[in-house]
Amino acid sequence: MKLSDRLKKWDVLYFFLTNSKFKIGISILLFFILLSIVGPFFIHYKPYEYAGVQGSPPSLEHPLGTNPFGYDLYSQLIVALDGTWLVGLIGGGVATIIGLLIGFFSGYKGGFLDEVLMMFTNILLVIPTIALLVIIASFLNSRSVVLESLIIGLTGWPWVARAVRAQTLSLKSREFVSLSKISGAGTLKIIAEDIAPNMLSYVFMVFILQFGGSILAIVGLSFIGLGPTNSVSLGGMLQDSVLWNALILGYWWWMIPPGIVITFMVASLYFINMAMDEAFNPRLRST
Amino acid sequence: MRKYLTRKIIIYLITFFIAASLDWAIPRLMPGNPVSLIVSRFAQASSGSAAQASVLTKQMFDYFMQAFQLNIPWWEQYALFWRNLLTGNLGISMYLYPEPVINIILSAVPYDILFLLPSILLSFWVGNRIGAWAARSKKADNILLPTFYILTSVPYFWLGILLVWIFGTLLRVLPMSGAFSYSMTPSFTFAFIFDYLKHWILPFLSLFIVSLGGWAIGMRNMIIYELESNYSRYMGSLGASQRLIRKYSYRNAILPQITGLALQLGTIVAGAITTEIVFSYPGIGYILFEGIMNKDYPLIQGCFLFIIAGVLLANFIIDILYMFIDPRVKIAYTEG
Amino acid sequence: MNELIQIQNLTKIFKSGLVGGYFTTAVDDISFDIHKAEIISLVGESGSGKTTVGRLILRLLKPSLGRIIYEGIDISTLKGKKLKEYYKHVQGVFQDPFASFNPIFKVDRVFNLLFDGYLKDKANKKHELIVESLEKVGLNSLDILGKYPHQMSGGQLQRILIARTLLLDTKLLIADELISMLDASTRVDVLNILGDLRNKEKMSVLFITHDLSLGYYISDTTMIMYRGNIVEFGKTKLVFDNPLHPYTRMLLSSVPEIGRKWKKSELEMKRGELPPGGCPYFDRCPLAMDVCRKKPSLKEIDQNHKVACYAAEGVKSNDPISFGKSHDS
Amino acid sequence: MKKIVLAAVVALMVASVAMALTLPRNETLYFGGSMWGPLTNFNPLNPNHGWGVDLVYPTLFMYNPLTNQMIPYLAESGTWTSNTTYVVKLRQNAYWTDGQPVTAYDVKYTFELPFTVNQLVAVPSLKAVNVINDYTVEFVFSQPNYPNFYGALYGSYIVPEHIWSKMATSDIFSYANLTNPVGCGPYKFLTYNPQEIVLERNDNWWGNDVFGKPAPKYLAELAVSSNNVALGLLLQGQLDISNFYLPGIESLIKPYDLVAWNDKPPYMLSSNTALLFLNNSVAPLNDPQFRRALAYAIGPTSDLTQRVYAGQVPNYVDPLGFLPIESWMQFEDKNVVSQYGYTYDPAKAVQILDQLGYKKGPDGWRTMPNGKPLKLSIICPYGWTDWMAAERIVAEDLQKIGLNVTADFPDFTTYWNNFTSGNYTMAINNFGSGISMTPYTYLYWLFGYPVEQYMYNGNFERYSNPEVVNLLNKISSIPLDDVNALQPLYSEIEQIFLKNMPVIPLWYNGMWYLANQSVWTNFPNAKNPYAFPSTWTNNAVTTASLYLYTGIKPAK
Repeated sequence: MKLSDRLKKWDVLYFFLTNSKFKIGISILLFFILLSIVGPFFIHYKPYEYAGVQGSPPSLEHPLGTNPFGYDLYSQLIVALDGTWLVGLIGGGVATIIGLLIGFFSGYKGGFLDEVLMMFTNILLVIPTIALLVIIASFLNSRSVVLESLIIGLTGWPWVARAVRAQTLSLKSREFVSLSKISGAGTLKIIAEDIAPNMLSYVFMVFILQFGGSILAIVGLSFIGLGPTNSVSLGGMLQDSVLWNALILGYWWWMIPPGIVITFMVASLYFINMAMDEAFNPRLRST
Repeated sequence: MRKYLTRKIIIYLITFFIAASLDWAIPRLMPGNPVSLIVSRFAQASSGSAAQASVLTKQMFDYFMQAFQLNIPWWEQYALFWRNLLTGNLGISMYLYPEPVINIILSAVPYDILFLLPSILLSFWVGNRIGAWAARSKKADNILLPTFYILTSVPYFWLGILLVWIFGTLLRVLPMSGAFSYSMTPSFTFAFIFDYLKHWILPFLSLFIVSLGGWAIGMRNMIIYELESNYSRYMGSLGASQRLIRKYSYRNAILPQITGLALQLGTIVAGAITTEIVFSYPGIGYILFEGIMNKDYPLIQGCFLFIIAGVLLANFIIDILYMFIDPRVKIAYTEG
Repeated sequence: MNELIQIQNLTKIFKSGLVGGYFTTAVDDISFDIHKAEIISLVGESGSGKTTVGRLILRLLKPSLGRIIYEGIDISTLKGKKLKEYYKHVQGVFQDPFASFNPIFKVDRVFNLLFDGYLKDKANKKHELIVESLEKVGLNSLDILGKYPHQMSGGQLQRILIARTLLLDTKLLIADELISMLDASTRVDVLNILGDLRNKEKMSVLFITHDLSLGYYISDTTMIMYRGNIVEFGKTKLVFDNPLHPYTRMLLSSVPEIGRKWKKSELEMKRGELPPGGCPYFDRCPLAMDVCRKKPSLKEIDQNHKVACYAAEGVKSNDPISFGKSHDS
Repeated sequence: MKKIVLAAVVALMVASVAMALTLPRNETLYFGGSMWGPLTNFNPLNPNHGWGVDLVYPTLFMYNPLTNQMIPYLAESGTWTSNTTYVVKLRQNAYWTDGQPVTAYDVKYTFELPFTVNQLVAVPSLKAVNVINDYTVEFVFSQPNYPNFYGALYGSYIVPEHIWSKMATSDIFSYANLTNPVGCGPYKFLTYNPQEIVLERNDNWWGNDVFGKPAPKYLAELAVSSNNVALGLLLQGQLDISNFYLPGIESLIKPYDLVAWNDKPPYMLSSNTALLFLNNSVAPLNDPQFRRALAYAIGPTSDLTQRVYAGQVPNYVDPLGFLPIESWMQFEDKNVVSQYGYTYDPAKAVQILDQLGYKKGPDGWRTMPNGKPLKLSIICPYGWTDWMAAERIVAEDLQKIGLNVTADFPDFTTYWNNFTSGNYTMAINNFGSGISMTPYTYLYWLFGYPVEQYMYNGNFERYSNPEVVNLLNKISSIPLDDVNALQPLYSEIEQIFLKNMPVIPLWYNGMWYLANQSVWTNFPNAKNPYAFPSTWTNNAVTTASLYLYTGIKPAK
């Protein structure tokens, strides 16, 4: 038992280490993590501090140039990066936890409770996130990253709940669960070995997807003017650059880097998710 | 079967009822009175003819309280909301006063149908085709899958603006904004249709490219699961050709994809807000954006209601279709 | 007393739905016994409730009404150790071999579970025992152990599951559509294994199938289910030589070739409304009579041959109810 | 799939009743900058009306801010026949497009509509509007409020009585007026769609002989809400005149041969003043000395405009916030300004604060004299990028003198709620400081309204000084051209303003204007200032925009 367990772990680990999608994904992700750890040491300005020159292209002094207001874009990007992790963690985390609880409960208990929870889920699914943000915006003088992430999480869980519920339903009635039952395995053992591992990897993948999704969501909200108002964010940088006609005026260094960072950050998460999918569902592996 | 239908209809009606009630409640949860905004907007607009006494502003305030029926108790407002809703009346826009919200939405709908629907359906169709291809070709899979993942990670509007910049500003081969040339008025002529299509390409592409990836990935995974599934093995053991097995697995894999499509319709409308803003495309997303920017609650409410109804309807249709397409559902509901 | 297990008035009702919820009776008041060293075929089309019967005996579902008596005890009262003891004797092999294995574990796990649960004392001989049982079902342990389920064929997996039951002191095996997912060449092998088990190990088998011909090939007793009811029950030879129930007759006259689907016309020939509380086969029966509006009970016609049909009992009524169109099976 | 698309296209085409029309490029003037959403009404009496009503419904007079002149439009002349009576003679050759003459009855009808219907002409002291004959109308006052009345003369569109009086008064305000509006202006309402409004020249216009014939056969106002799209269209020559605020444009004027008002900084005319509103009802902003300290820290000249507007607007602002136009500047008392004014002088600001006892606490920020912490915040609406940048600079200025000031960016609604209810400490706003015939409008907006719980129209800083209100009332009762009588009153208000600094002027917002010369030329500019360069339909300034359309010429 122990031996096979170890073998199994080793097998998955081995798979990860040799999987090119995983390698690419984790490298990009690590690069961004490293950037947000090391990056602050090279910041010489506050995000909204006048850096002396306006609209200068990337140089040694300003690695990503400055925008026409004279803000150092490297400083903005690095600070925005921290906020972006936060959005992913909180937004993805909250959505995953709520979705997991509701989905698992709904799927496991079934019946009346299932119907009620699923109707609730569907209602939330059709009410756009923007609605909540519009209300909250009208109550507050400013919107923080944390608040926005919470809202994204609180409105993002229906997808997770539906997915987890489906997964629970299918796991619950899976024949290997029945087989474990008639093999005399206890409920705990079944949950620990048959349900949880088959679900955990899935839940973790859902989390990764929600992490990426939250980042994209806040970028989209920023663009329509509903982003965080009291700190610099990647979406906010994009919105500023769009409002200021950055591309037409030739300030490509204002508009391109935040977009690339968002794209590759989210893509790296998807890559890791894809690799995990293959690792935990050996059927997807290439033979 | 009829039981199934009745049940579904009842569930959908309840969902709609609750969602619409929430939609009604949302603007009323806001602090402050929306009418004060419109009054102040009007006061500003007329300030050119010099100052007004605040007495007159109060008259204006009362006028609008009455016009938007905010001067009656909330339960009457709520009852009125439903009565109006059932007669297709969504109230009057504040920002675009005195235009009824339903008219504003209806004037935007054709553009959405003509722009969003082809984008959604084409990306769905092409994405599924490519996904199916990736599922059977290892080589294609290795190139396509990472590409799709990168594509789904691109923010819609960022891609849109890059496209505008490249094709509209630098190369000048395609128009940058609008649903048709400003020199045209909509008409059923060849010149107009051609013009319309030219304007359609960039917004279409920016939406198409980003959503394509998602469908392709979904399809690819579904097919691989299906190909490895029991009945595929069974068919294989019975000597069915690979082509036939693939055909069947495609057919099975498309079902969850269709569910996804229905569920996504609403989010796509919301997602298209950014695309429509980038291209100044006069659809519902654009209207909704204007509503949000100007805090036009009746308009926002109307757009949401439209989206809610649309999503529920799409889901309902899919549910019904399922009943006919997928025997598993039929059995599940006839057998329990 | 050579009854191994007694099924008494077993009923299972599924309910579903919040709004306009409805009930479905999957198993409707059935009773039968399974004897020692007996292979009993439970034949029915999909939706007849046959799988539910199997799952009820395996206690994976709880009956709505009725009892299942094993060694004089109602199994629904079993808990903990007692239940474990029950599973030591009553085992199952499921329809879908691929789904029966937890995909994240190697196939060895199905054996490990048994050694953890039942065979702790034999842990030292674990490997030999596994190899031995695998050989009994015609498998080479070298091809099997240490592999993942997805690396195996359905036939291999299904045999592993049978081998697994051999490690235990299995007295009753519930084999649910055991071979429906196997390719044709493996089928006979697996069926023969079942026969061997009965003969050598004195094991009883409840062989659940939709395929009449398979039932005939292997079983001592045949039981035909239709819409949750047993419509005919008896020694296999009797049932096949002298089918009494019109449904059985219809099945026999159209014994499908392997893998061939029943034609729609055979399955869905509706000839009228199904009366509530009436014979479940009423709407499709060419012999339907007025009296059939009340459900017939299972009656012994010959020795070891029971049927639930007034016509077969010889009850005479007026002319068969005419549905306007003659039935031609 | 294709069939569905095709069917949908067909459905749209069939559904659209609009005729096939293609505007010839060389006869059409495209412009944008005042319409962001689809057109929903063309009702000149509704302040929320679509663009272009001024070209279909002329006013009695036009006002040209460049020359500070009232120009007779529908009127032929207007004279005060007594202190309380103003007589307007109408042009006798003016006709509505349905052939009816424009008469005194139309003027009477328009001016007598109740306020809820027609806010534009509301002149509280107007007693009666009398028709003397078909072409002569008389306005009788108890005591004329000159600025208000002149505003109404050039700001109110005359509507045809014979058509509008058929409606119930209560329906008039919400009337959409989108089907064949009958006007008497140089253009006719032609068509509209969600993207634009199109007007067509009235070739038989009665005013062709008087004002000249407008050059473009069609005027098309585009509804574009994002300025990057507007900029793209302008650079490609698809937009002839832009009244959008286009940031960063200064670098593109020369390479693209665009016309701005000036060909060197400041490129734009000044159009209104953005001010820092200090909430006079909360401590320590209720202290005039404290407010003056803030004025010294910010100053009338700073690098704010350079850093935000990069040369598009002047790099200074008048200490009183008066616009640099003759009608206003003639009343600025240079002596008062030099005696009581302020300069950019942070050292002086520090000195005042030290004197007042706002000492620095342990965290480096100044505290209240009683030792309590002092926290201030500035608000402007989120997403107004240039304002946000300016606000950050102002906050920096104040932080430099040791004040704990944060720059906050609430949503517009929240901003407006807080601003009007007095629930703020400092805020940026410019809504009522636009160009007019007299600085009275600006000063009345700032100080004229009594302080109430909610302030919707002005005095957002909640400054209570009966003396100023009294002075403003006096000013309003003196004819605009009586400079000698007006000047002492203005000097007095200016002195109170500078001594108290209830608000601090920040910068001049521009009259955003750029033109592309590829299809049309001879656009007005500083060297050829024949028209105010605005296509905005704003009652205050654009009635004289007629000259813009008559002055431009086809490029070839």
